[in-house]
Amino acid sequence: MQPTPTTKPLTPAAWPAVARLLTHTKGLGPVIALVLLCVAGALMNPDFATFDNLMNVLTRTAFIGIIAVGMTFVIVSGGIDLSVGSMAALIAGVMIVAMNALATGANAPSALAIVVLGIALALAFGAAFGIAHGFLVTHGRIEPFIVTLGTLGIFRAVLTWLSDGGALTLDFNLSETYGPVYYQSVLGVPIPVWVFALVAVAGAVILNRTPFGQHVQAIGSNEQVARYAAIRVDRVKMLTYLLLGVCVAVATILYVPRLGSATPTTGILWELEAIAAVVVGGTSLKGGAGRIMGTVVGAILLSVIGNLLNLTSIISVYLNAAVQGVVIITVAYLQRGRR
Amino acid sequence: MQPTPTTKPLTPAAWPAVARLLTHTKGLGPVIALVLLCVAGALMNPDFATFDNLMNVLTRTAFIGIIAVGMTFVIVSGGIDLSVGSMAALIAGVMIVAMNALATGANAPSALAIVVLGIALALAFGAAFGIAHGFLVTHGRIEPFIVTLGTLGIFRAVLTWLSDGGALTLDFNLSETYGPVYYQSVLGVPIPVWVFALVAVAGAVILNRTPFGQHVQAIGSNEQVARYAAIRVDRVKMLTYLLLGVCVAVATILYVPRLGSATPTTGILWELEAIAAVVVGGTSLKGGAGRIMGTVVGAILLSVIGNLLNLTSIISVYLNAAVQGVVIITVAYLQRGRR
Amino acid sequence: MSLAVRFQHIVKEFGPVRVLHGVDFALEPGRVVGLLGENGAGKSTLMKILAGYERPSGGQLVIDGAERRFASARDAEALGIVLIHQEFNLAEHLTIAQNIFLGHERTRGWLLDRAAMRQQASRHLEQVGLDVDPDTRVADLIVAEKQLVEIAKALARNARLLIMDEPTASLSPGETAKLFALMARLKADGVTIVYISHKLDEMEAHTDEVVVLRDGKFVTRAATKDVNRQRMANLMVGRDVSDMFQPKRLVTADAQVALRVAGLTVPGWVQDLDFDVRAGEILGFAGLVGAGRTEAFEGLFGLRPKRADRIEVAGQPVRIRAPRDAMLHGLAYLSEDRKGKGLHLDMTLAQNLTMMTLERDAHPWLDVKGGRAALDAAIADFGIRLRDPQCTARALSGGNQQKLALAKYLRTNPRVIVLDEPTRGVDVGAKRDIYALIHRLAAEGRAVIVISSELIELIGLAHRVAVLRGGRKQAMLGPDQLTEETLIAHATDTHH
Amino acid sequence: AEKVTLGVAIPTATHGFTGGIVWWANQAKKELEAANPSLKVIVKTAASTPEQANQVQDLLAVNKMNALVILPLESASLTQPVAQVKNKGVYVTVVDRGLTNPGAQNAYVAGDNTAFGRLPAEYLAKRLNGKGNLVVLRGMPSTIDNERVNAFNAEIKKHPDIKVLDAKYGNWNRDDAFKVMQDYLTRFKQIDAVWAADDDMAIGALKAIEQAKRTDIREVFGGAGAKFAVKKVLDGDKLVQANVSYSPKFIYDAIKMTANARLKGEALPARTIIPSVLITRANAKDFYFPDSPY
Ligand SMILES: Nc1ncnc2c1ncn2[C@@H]1O[C@H](COP(=O)(O)OP(=O)(O)OP(=O)(O)O)[C@@H](O)[C@H]1O
Ligand SMILES: Nc1ncnc2c1ncn2[C@@H]1O[C@H](COP(=O)(O)OP(=O)(O)OP(=O)(O)O)[C@@H](O)[C@H]1O
Ligand SMILES: [Mg+2]
Ligand SMILES: [Mg+2]
Repeated sequence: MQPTPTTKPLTPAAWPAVARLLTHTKGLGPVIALVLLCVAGALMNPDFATFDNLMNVLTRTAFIGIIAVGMTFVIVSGGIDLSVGSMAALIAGVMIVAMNALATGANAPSALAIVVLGIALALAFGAAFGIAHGFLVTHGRIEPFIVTLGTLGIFRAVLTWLSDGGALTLDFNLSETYGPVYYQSVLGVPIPVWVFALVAVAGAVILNRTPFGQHVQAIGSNEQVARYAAIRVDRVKMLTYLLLGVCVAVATILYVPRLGSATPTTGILWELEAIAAVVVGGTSLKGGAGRIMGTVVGAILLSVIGNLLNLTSIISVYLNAAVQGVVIITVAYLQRGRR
Repeated sequence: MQPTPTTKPLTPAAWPAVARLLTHTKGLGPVIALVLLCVAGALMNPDFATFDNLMNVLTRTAFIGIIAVGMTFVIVSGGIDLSVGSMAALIAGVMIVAMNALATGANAPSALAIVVLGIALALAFGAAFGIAHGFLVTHGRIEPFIVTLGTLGIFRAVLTWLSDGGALTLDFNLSETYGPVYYQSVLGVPIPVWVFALVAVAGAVILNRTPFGQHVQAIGSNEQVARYAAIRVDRVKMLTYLLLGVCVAVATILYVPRLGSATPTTGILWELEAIAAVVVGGTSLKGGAGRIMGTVVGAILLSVIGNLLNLTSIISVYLNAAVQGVVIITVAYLQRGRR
Repeated sequence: MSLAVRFQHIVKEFGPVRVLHGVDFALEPGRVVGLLGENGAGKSTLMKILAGYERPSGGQLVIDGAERRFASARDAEALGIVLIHQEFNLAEHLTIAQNIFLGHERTRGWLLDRAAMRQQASRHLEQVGLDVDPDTRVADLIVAEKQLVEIAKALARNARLLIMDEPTASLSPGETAKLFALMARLKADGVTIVYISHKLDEMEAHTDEVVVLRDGKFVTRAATKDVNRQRMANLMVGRDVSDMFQPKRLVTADAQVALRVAGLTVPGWVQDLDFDVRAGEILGFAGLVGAGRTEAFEGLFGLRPKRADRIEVAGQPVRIRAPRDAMLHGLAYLSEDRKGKGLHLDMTLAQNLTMMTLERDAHPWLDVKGGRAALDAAIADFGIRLRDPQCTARALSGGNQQKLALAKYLRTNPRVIVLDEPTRGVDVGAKRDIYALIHRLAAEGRAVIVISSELIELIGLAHRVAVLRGGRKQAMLGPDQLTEETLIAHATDTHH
Repeated sequence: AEKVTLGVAIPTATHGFTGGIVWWANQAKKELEAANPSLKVIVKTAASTPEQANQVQDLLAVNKMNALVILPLESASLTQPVAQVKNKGVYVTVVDRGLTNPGAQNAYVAGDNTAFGRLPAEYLAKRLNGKGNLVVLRGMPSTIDNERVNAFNAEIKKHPDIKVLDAKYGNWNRDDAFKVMQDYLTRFKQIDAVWAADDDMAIGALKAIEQAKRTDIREVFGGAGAKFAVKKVLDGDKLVQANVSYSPKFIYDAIKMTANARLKGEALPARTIIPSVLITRANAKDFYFPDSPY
């Protein structure tokens, strides 16, 4: 009854190994750039290569990195999200307002309970914003660029309004309880780095090892073919935005204990950084294929550039942005062979 | 690949006429939105509907509008340019520095000659930057998003460095000579509006009535097909970036006499405004087809929103950006039938 | 004014893969030469070299006695060599007129002479028998119309040597007849024509001689009058191909009705279509291009808006709102447009093959090994010919893509399978394999629906054939009524 | 003496005022390093709060600074990161925007944001004889902007006949100020004075007024004492007759004070407020620095 044939496979023994090797070298552009940069860094300033500095860099990469992992899904499926920075800011604002409100009640819950509630709230908001994007893109049939350009303004405006144009600051006691989420280390490695690693591995597994991930790639590659192959295109797209929303929430959960506040400038231009990390990592903006590990390397690469510029003072401070621009273009040039 | 249309009239005689009518109404989304907005504006504040206010709005639209016309070509051809804002700022800076330098020499040329030289210099720089982008995109085979993200940083950094982080200000005498380019009216209509109209008409003619325009559309629609049709794809792409560079220069030439200065914040986020104007005007970011007149309407629409928000105080100032976001999404929704 | 062409030891390699192994033969001027070969034999590649779209890796192209190296198609066109591509080569956003003149725009001064282009485009459209406004966007055309636009585009180039790469694969008999009339006129004007097709009856009727390629090598040439269809098929495949169709198995009267559709309406396309198909039965759908067969099934599967009074699968009423509902009910629909709708050309073969069954086979992670094994099995079972199993679907020749698409849809183990033009662009050997497969599917107790424009195919395969015209069912013909004449009569409404 | 590595963390130059900050910081670095071989000054500019937090971290981890002068982009957000480095023994001088937890800083040097808002209000009230229509251009949504505007409003409230017609954001930006002012001019037929809350915005407002050829406006009050604005006051401009000092030079003072104190191993006073002063034609020349970019 099973129509799928089960004849013996033609096993030309050699090809999988060679092919696998090729697949792996393709992605090496950004890795090579990163290694070169690190070597240069270590030569310019021996302190660059210390474990502490490494951890500092990884910790600060965590925010953008986590968002970029979610962004990879959206971009691979053929979408884009410009709103992540303001979304993060608004989630941070909402979290702080809610947690402060809980803490001031007459019989307020314990600080720990409040922090847990705040985290849950952040995740819920991230998911809700993601679903809203997905809904407008799929059912509203509006270009993702426009939808998220619109919500970029909306999220930030609502935050500005919430904060009356100033800063929202987390209650001091809560800060004490919540702080360790950012500042604590486990086995010598800061918690944000663990979370980042976890999100990256989960992202890679989801993209490459689950049906959902394949469907995301299929939709980005050719939406029509995916539709005919009985893939629930709208649902999958919705899920990519949801996933990104959750990633933004996770990044925000790590961000709030670091700075303990949200202002109308929080998260400005994070979208460009996240998208740059994805694209520098070798994912095409046209969608269809992408590599989470590339994105991770891309995000780290961008951080390392900033770190190196901080560690050295060879160049006029005014020109920092120029150096970053040159490096981004160069890395992209190095891996242009692909496609 | 374009999805096959879902419905199609069956009567052979009737459908071409209907189709043509539809093609014409399709573009009306933004126009209708603009008309509605203007009616609402006039009701809310009678000053809105005055000739002077209209001219103010059109004049300030001119910068973004002119850039957006150039951007339409790049987007239709399947590219993008994120650097236009910093490019404008840098061109303004270079112009001011050069003109001031010329004016201080021992036997300095007449102010008029200096202004003319400055304008020529701006055009030369715009063209050069455009060519650089085109070269990196075509010969470097780097994604336009990345190329222009890189140059965005580079241009702005160089300007900041030129101006020591402060403002570059045009010599007072030159300002006097140059000022009229922005402030003068011809037949009651300010010069920038004339220039904007000219650029828009020229853009529309080039896009729709010349072989070059056809080639731009063909490349955006299907690059392979264009190559097969022996179109010099690289050359055409290069020209779209060149054209955009020149448009940025023209916008800058109108901008400098307005305030007579360039600062590191000049032109920030113009890229998003210009792209939004293009997309709100009905051009898809995927390339292939676009309408210059749509872009013009889109640019005006975005300005009118800002103008209306300034003329009224119904909404908390904090929420201005939210109103803009909602309008952008709504307009996109109104014309989503196309795609 | 005709061109004489000689291929001298033409070699072509794509990366490490050699697809042409030194092809030698000559095209004599003023004749219609049929180019035959299995899928992947290298016909399209050789012709792309001749028309300047690809550069040979070795060997010479001698045209009118002089060796030529074309830098681009423009150079070849300058000599009057024009290729009608097998794959559509049209910019979807542009209009018909814009596409016809793409790269050759007529201008008046700096500006386009749109009136002249529109007018000339109309004339060429008329020549190919396409009655559509030249300002229509190509995206709004159906497959057959696009094919006609491709031909009109070639006509606008004033060819002296015209290469047609499977132009009739998506045309209906009427349009095909017009095309052959056009070919005859061109030949009379002295144009040399190279004609590629897998429809051997066309080869027999409309070529002066045939050239056979096999595995990237020249095999033989012969005057058409000296070879019949059978012989052509054998030359192509290199072995004896006979009995294309197996005897039909009887469908017992008590076999379950696998799918019953009542009152299916697809707005703008199909009205009130009723039919049913039993387990083990092969039901054909005939009709002219535009009859609405494709649309009927796209509607049924939830790919476009539709209404239906009743849909039953194995006796149970079901609702189908999306393709996934159909899949879960054991229905599968393989589109006629395999590049635009059937396969992800930029994904690997294994990814394509397993795309529809990922969720079923995941546990919970993807079964990558299983996917590779499935690919190996499908390669063997469906006779997919390829050089590198790691390649993307784009690198397969058309016929092999079709086999891969079939394998992909069959992995869902459907109860009812709908095949829309399953042998379009497929060589005889592969066609025979596909027919055998269809028989096997029916023998396994599945219901098979075949939509086809090749009447022979329907007559050879189907137990019953439904004929559609203008979106309505015109007739349901039983085994004893299946002749080409009756089918055509019902399809064109000349049956009385 | 002990080697001093002094980190300076300031905002990127994005408008006139921050441009001045960067210039004055580099000025201080040049002068101090020339005078003291055992002193190293490292200037870092940041465009965003997290970036500045990163820089503070890097200055400690890698550059091994033992003193920090910081102009925080945001008070609340940088409190934690600065507290972290202070806990590791770095001497911290905070400039302009105080941290939310004063325990995180050793010394505080600042301009007076309240006076920045109050002085123009007092001046304008007097200039209009307690009666008239005002429009306000605010900066960007931020705590500083709120402080200034609140101080301004509090003072204006004392004059019931002065009406603030509207207050919209000009984002400390000439272009935005130009547009907002244009629209104010369209909307309000009688405007007596403009408080532009920053000299950059004042330029935009002035150009818009000039273009509209309006004569009802008697004063455009900017703020922060940019050199061109002080020049106008000096030259007796018709519309710009006063300003309020809020010089970016305080970063220069803070760096010098901190460096000299650390070289001697001394501490700074906990709070140094550099008062904001009303600048009029009489005292303008004391606030005019033609070499500074601001
Ligand atoms: N761009 C390419 N890259 C790699 N391989 C290619 C490419 N184009 C064609 N091939 C391979 O070259 C061989 C010949 O292909 P070609 O398209 O010429 O076959 P064909 O004879 O036209 O077949 P069909 O009858 O299916 O059209 C095939 O094996 C195909 O996979
Ligand atoms: N009145 C008409 N004017 C122009 N074109 C028409 C008209 N009627 C039908 N057609 C064309 O014929 C096309 C139908 O072909 P389609 O392939 O979609 O149907 P089909 O019945 O499945 O035929 P096939 O499968 O044989 O191609 C229509 O899309 C349409 O463009
Ligand atoms: Mg072929
Ligand atoms: Mg069909």
